[in-house]
Amino acid sequence: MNGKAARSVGTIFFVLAALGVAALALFPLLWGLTTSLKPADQILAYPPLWVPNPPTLQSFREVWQQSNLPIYFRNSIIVTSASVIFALVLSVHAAYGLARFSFRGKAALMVGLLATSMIPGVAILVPLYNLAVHTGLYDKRLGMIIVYTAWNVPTLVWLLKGFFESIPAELEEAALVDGCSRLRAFYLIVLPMSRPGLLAGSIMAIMFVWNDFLIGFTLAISEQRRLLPVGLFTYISNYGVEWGQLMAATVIALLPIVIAFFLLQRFLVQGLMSGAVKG
Amino acid sequence: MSRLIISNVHKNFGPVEVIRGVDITIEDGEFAVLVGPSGCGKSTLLRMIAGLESISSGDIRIGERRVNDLAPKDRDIAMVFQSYALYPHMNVRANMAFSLKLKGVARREIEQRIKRAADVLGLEPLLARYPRELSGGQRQRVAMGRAIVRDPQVFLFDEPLSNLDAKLRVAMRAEIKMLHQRLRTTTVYVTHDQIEAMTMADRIVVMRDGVVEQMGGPLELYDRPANLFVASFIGSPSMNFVAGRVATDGEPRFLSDSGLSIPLARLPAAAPGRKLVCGFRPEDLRLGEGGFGAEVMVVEPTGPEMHVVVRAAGQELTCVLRERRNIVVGENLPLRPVPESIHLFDAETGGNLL
Amino acid sequence: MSRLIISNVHKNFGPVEVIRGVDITIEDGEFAVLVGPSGCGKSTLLRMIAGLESISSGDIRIGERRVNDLAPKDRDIAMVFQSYALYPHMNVRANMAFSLKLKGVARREIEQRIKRAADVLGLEPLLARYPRELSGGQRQRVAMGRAIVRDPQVFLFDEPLSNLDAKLRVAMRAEIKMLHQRLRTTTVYVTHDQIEAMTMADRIVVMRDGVVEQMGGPLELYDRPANLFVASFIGSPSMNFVAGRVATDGEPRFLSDSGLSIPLARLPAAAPGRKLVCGFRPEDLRLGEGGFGAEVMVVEPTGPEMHVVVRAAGQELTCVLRERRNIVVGENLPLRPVPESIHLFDAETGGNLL
Amino acid sequence: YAQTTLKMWTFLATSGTDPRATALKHVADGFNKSQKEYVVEIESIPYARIDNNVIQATAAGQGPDILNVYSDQLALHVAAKTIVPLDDLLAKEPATFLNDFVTKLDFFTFDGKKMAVPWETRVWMLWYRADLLKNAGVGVPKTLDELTATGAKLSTDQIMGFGFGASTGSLGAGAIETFTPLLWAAGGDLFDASGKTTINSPAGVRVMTWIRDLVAKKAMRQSVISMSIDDTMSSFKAGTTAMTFMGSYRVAAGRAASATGPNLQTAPIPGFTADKPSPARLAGQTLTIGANSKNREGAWRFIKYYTSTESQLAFAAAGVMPSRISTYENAFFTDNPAGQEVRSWTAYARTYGRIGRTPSDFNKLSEELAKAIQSVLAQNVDPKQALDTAAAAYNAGK
Amino acid sequence: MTAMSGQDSVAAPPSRLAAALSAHGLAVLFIGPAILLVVLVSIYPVFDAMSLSLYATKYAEKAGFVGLKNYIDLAHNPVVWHAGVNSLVYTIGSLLLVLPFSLGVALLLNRQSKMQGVLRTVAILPWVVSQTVTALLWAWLLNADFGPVTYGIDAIGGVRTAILASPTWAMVALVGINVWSSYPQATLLMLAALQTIPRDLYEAAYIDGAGPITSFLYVTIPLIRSTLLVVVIQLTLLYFNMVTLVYVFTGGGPLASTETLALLVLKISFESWNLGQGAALGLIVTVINLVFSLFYIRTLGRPKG
Ligand SMILES: Nc1ncnc2c1ncn2[C@@H]1O[C@H](COP(=O)(O)OP(=O)(O)OP(=O)(O)O)[C@@H](O)[C@H]1O
Ligand SMILES: Nc1ncnc2c1ncn2[C@@H]1O[C@H](COP(=O)(O)OP(=O)(O)OP(=O)(O)O)[C@@H](O)[C@H]1O
Ligand SMILES: [Mg+2]
Ligand SMILES: [Mg+2]
Repeated sequence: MNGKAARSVGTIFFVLAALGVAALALFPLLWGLTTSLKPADQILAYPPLWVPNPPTLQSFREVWQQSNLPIYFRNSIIVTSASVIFALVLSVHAAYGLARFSFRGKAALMVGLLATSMIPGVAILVPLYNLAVHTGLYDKRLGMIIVYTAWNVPTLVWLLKGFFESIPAELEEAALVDGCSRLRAFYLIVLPMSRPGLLAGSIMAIMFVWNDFLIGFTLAISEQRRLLPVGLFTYISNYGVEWGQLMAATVIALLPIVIAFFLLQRFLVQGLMSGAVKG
Repeated sequence: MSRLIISNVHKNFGPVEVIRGVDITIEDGEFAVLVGPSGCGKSTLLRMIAGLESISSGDIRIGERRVNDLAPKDRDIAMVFQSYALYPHMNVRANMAFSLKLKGVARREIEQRIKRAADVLGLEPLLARYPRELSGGQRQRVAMGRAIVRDPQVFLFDEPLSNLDAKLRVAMRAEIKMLHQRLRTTTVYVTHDQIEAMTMADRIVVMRDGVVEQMGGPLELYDRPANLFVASFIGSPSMNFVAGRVATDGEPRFLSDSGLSIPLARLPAAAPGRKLVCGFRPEDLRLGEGGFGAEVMVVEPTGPEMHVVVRAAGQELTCVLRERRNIVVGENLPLRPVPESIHLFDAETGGNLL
Repeated sequence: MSRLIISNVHKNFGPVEVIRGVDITIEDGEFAVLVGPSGCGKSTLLRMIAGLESISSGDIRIGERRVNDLAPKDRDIAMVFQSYALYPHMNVRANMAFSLKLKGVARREIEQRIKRAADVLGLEPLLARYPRELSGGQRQRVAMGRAIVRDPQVFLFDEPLSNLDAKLRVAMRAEIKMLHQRLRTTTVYVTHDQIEAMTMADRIVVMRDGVVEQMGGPLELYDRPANLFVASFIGSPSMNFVAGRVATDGEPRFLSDSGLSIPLARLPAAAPGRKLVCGFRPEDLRLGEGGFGAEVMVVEPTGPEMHVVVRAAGQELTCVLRERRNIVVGENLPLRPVPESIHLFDAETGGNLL
Repeated sequence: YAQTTLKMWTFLATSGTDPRATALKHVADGFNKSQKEYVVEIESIPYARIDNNVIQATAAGQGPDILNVYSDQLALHVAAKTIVPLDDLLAKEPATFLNDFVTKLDFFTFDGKKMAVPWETRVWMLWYRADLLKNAGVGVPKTLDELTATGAKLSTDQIMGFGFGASTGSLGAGAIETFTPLLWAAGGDLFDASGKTTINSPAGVRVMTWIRDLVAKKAMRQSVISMSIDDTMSSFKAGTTAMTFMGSYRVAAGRAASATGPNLQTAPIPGFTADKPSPARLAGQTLTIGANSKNREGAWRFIKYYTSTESQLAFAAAGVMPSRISTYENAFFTDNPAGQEVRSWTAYARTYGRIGRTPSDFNKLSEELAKAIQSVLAQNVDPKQALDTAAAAYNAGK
Repeated sequence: MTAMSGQDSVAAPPSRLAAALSAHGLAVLFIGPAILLVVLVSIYPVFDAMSLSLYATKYAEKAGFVGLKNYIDLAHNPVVWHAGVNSLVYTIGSLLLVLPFSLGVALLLNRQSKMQGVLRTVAILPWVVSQTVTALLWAWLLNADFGPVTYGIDAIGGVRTAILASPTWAMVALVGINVWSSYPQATLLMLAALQTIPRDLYEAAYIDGAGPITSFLYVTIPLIRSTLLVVVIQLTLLYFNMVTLVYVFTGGGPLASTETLALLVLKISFESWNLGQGAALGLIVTVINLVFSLFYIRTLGRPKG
């Protein structure tokens, strides 16, 4: 097979694989989406209706206008952004410290850090709850922010450390010679070059907080402090699941993340490090 | 005042000692060229001066300050890295502007300095490009530009022109010299290019295996190498060496072990009986009678000259001829080293005896 | 058979055309050297031959095969990258063994070949090191080693010796030549080193801005440059150029606009009245009467020779003197270009008229 | 002047489209307007999580004043000490209040102490699709055998004649809620006096055998073992389940937002004989006072307001079965068809109503029972053996 | 290139104390706050859980020290062992599917293409859906009675499937939806790691005769190794500790075939209200996690380059 043929076979394979992945990823979500657009009596129709007839925004109106979803939404945005920013700030520095300095006990520290995230969340809900109550952080956004921050730090540190290590030290050295302090060299050179890692790490942290149920549920009780995933339970009621509203709420919860990701993913560029050093 | 004093500096990488006691003083405003075989520790020394590599023992002073523990940024040094180390996320302009921005130099001033440097380096059309979109030589010029936009206390250049074509290199050499004449900044310059070393240096430092073998003016090194190593290292093609002894009959003549007889201009003091090495440069091996016959092995015309490898009494010698003569392989040439240019070295210590 | 035929090849990077119609045929077993100013497209051309860069238009053939669409691995090419591109996660030995392993060469055979290459390159003590623990020159040697352990159809070398010291470079040059003599592998070799180009090449290809300016044997290029550009690019220091016209009185003489009168050996056919450029190499500008007087501006001794920049009739000229004469700046020297070595170029087209 | 805040925790939302939310809001607002001493604040906590939250919060001294507890979970709260007896407060109430409940207050008595007051009644009934039954030309089954036969007749490729949730999801509620009335009908009970379970009694085996035969006779599919009670609800709404046992409280939701709509009809759960239906399993949401409450008086006032006729009517309009007998005298229950239906449920409840004791580890029994049903349906385990296993697992450590 | 490593400053003579201090000072300044927060927030509850595991508990309160009784009871409980096996099947099965799949998708998304932005966003979508919704949605889709997928299979193939009613298939489905919902996480991290590989290394590999597969094995894999390590550890922890998805999707059934250890922790703690035993089981899961992680660090974590 010659190269051109190979390349076009490659392209066909790529397109097919891409379509396959897209179909797999989308299929259940499309079902959710059509559900959210269906009039109430078509939602559970059998045989299943794949296209709402006619589509209606009724469910969206119900969850956005008649429920507390906007409050949950706001809380989730606040808690997610604050805790992700804090976690990033902390772990970026810690990861850099661990990547560039060597000291005794570093390996143990790394494992220890990781070990804190090994205990199943359900096993420490009660201690966490008590801790929050005793510190007066119960039912406060700050309490949730702190815990989410702390829970995100270990994996972020591990992840970012790897990315920092892959950046040639010479680039940092060049910055030092150019008049940067260690700190500035880190901020101006290392961080911008770790963009893919930072981005992946942030998205990971965002997803974790945005979708987590356990902490949001354990550390807050009032509706004014409730986060989206907990709020979604409103639609899984004692009277059965409110599919239309649940799906509408889910779609609403999806949107900011999807938009943010779509805008940010262009920073995942290839060959970021190309041309930097010889050798 | 930015005299650079390196005293008894050592450097270990784990168990390997790569700098083994270096003592150099480079005067304020001096242009010192550092040469030595690949892997001898030149870059490491530069990096220690810049503060990028810790000093295992010894002291480095810039001006009156001991800088061992000073952060690189406080040393006010500009450096061209052997590996360029360009910031891949910045375009050429930003790469060059970076240090100036950090210093808080005014915008207009930055623009001007970049323009001037880009001009000199032929980088104007490339200012908006990113390093990955440049050719090797262009990258090297950016690395150069990043240093020369600055006005530091010390310039460190680590093979800054190695990837440029000869013409550009000649031009750059002139530019660097002019820059140095203008700023009179203490400079340490690593190069493998003999002509660069000879023409640019106020003083050349020859290193081998982490120690300094000789320091001195270019011609001093060329004409009076302190030892076999320097003699063989400076000058290209290398000096020819023949092992043997001086004639015992009192006549100023060198008799090689292989049987060559080479007339000398004079006899060294403690020579008779000792095992010696006689050295003469390829361009000092002239066509002409009175010497020895040699069979031509290889002829390499370089344009202005010809490098001819010959074999005389089983020994390979190189001579550089400027004459465009038709020399064919296998031919027998009468050759004679210029007696005044012959060096004699102690075979054991390598020391120059003349 | 591995003749390399490049026909009418173009390459665009976005809107920029960097290779603009290159036609070269390199015969089976030929050693071709590619030279040209920094950024002229040498690396790009090599990368297209290797299959690393797509070909915007045109054809490349290796042997009888059109390889445009062939994957690099199927072209059986060994290449030394200008940027080395060493595998950071493999030590020196593994870096060199990689291609052989992929080919399924027997373990013992691999060991042997690595040993041989390491020997040649002086890398034996470093075989267990990782690239980041090597000096610049050592890395370059590893890059070289990775290529020469193989036995490919075509060798591509992109400035493989640029970071080595002069002595090692001479040795490596000889090794590469020997390798080539042994294997007779078609080779394309990029270098900025004039002596490398002159001494290694069967044929030199001079490129500028993505086009080939001249192809030919080393001395052919040196002695009969096709145009002003080649004349100025080949040879270092560069050829001297003086603008003017030939004398109208029929005497073979060149009269520069600035007022110099330069005797010629003969008159070109279509010369009279035309604007011309007269060129002579620095080593062809000899001390001696019958020419013109010139004031010495700069004297640069390089060891074997002296580069002297003089000014004659307001024009800067360089001459290379082999004599160790004491020349001082400001002195007036009588200079005379060797008439037989003078080139005349059309001032407009740049073409060589002689 | 300072008002005292009363915290109430309930599973009901205070916003959204659920009519009960509107009713709750109406009640709370009404209370806050009716007097000046107290302001009630409502936290609604998702249904599946409220009990855990209360237990945890109470242990940390954070519990609410007023607490909505589902009657099946009362024992749990008593054991976890999240609620305190109401006897002192009830003692001050007249008999007309104390005897006015469809489900007698005795049912909310633990260790002789009255722990809660119901504000709602629910009863389990047979749900059926009137249209399907009509098409098949069959009537509403009066015995369990009839139910099996009807189910088999209604079963098609798409439709399951009878179904119930037999998975362990939703705390295994589907299984235990279906099993209990039948067990009673067969003369058995869930527990003996010592608190050990007796589901493996002959009565239990009879019920389990009946369940097994549902599948054997093609009235039900084996796949029910993967369905929770909510799945059964969805399935009924989708029209793929023709009959099930389901609580009265879900009827409104079952009719709304569903393809089935008004074809959802209810009837008493058949018994083994035609003369009487199975006992009606009663349960309901109750109100009680949290262990950490510092405002028992205020809390009690709100509970009374919440169970007043006016409040009950507000809930009744939202499809809730009121807990107080006197409420049913209102015209709504005689003139309005919706009210009449609710009243008909009360009749079944009052005649055949029975409340099962639900000990604090009731969840565990539900789960073991669900597993037993699964093993019978999926692995052909003998009903007796399956129930023995479940009983042994539950009784271990008692 | 290993300039500035603190190693040198550790061995530094006193004269260089200042430099050593400042290097270490910076290290402490960088690493300290993160460690402090983690210790404050994560370590305390872990110790609390440890102490809890040594007590009998009555609902949310301790009811007396019992030593290792909770652990012993767990060890004698066949349900726990069964759940342990389920956990292993679930975790390892998911890992075996997710790793190659997510890496494949990452490679797909690393290709230059105009649609890349959209494709990446689509590929990441499953991750954005909360576990609760994921489980509900899939349970609906696969429901044997009214699920659209079931209907589709019935309509096309004429067979009525009841995936979740079969112990084996329920586990398969659980692993499947777990893969569906968690592969984007791995993909994203791998994608980011792929971007840091300089292109010229691939070029060198091509020249050395490597095809797509060999260059993947010898260049890509070693160079994204540290990210792979993080991904594998992260996923293992995620799967071993996964509660919500399992709880909502199958509730552990049918016949306890999908009841994992973490789910059991939840059930013991909050359904049976035996917090002490729940904490003990939680710590056992932690130890298993630790063992797995150390194993990974051993095998993957020592990069040679
Ligand atoms: N990705 C790119 N985008 C735009 N221009 C590029 C890109 N890569 C290379 N170029 C340009 O193409 C031209 C040829 O580059 P090439 O690397 O072939 O030069 P070269 O002859 O090898 O130079 P040198 O001797 O400096 O290595 C240069 O001017 C360079 O700036
Ligand atoms: N991290 C390291 N670990 C061990 N040895 C090292 C390390 N870095 C450098 N070296 C060794 O130190 C010696 C000096 O290296 P250096 O880079 O200073 O050489 P150099 O003189 O600049 O050579 P070149 O001309 O090849 O650039 C070399 O032999 C090199 O192998
Ligand atoms: Mg170096
Ligand atoms: Mg190049």
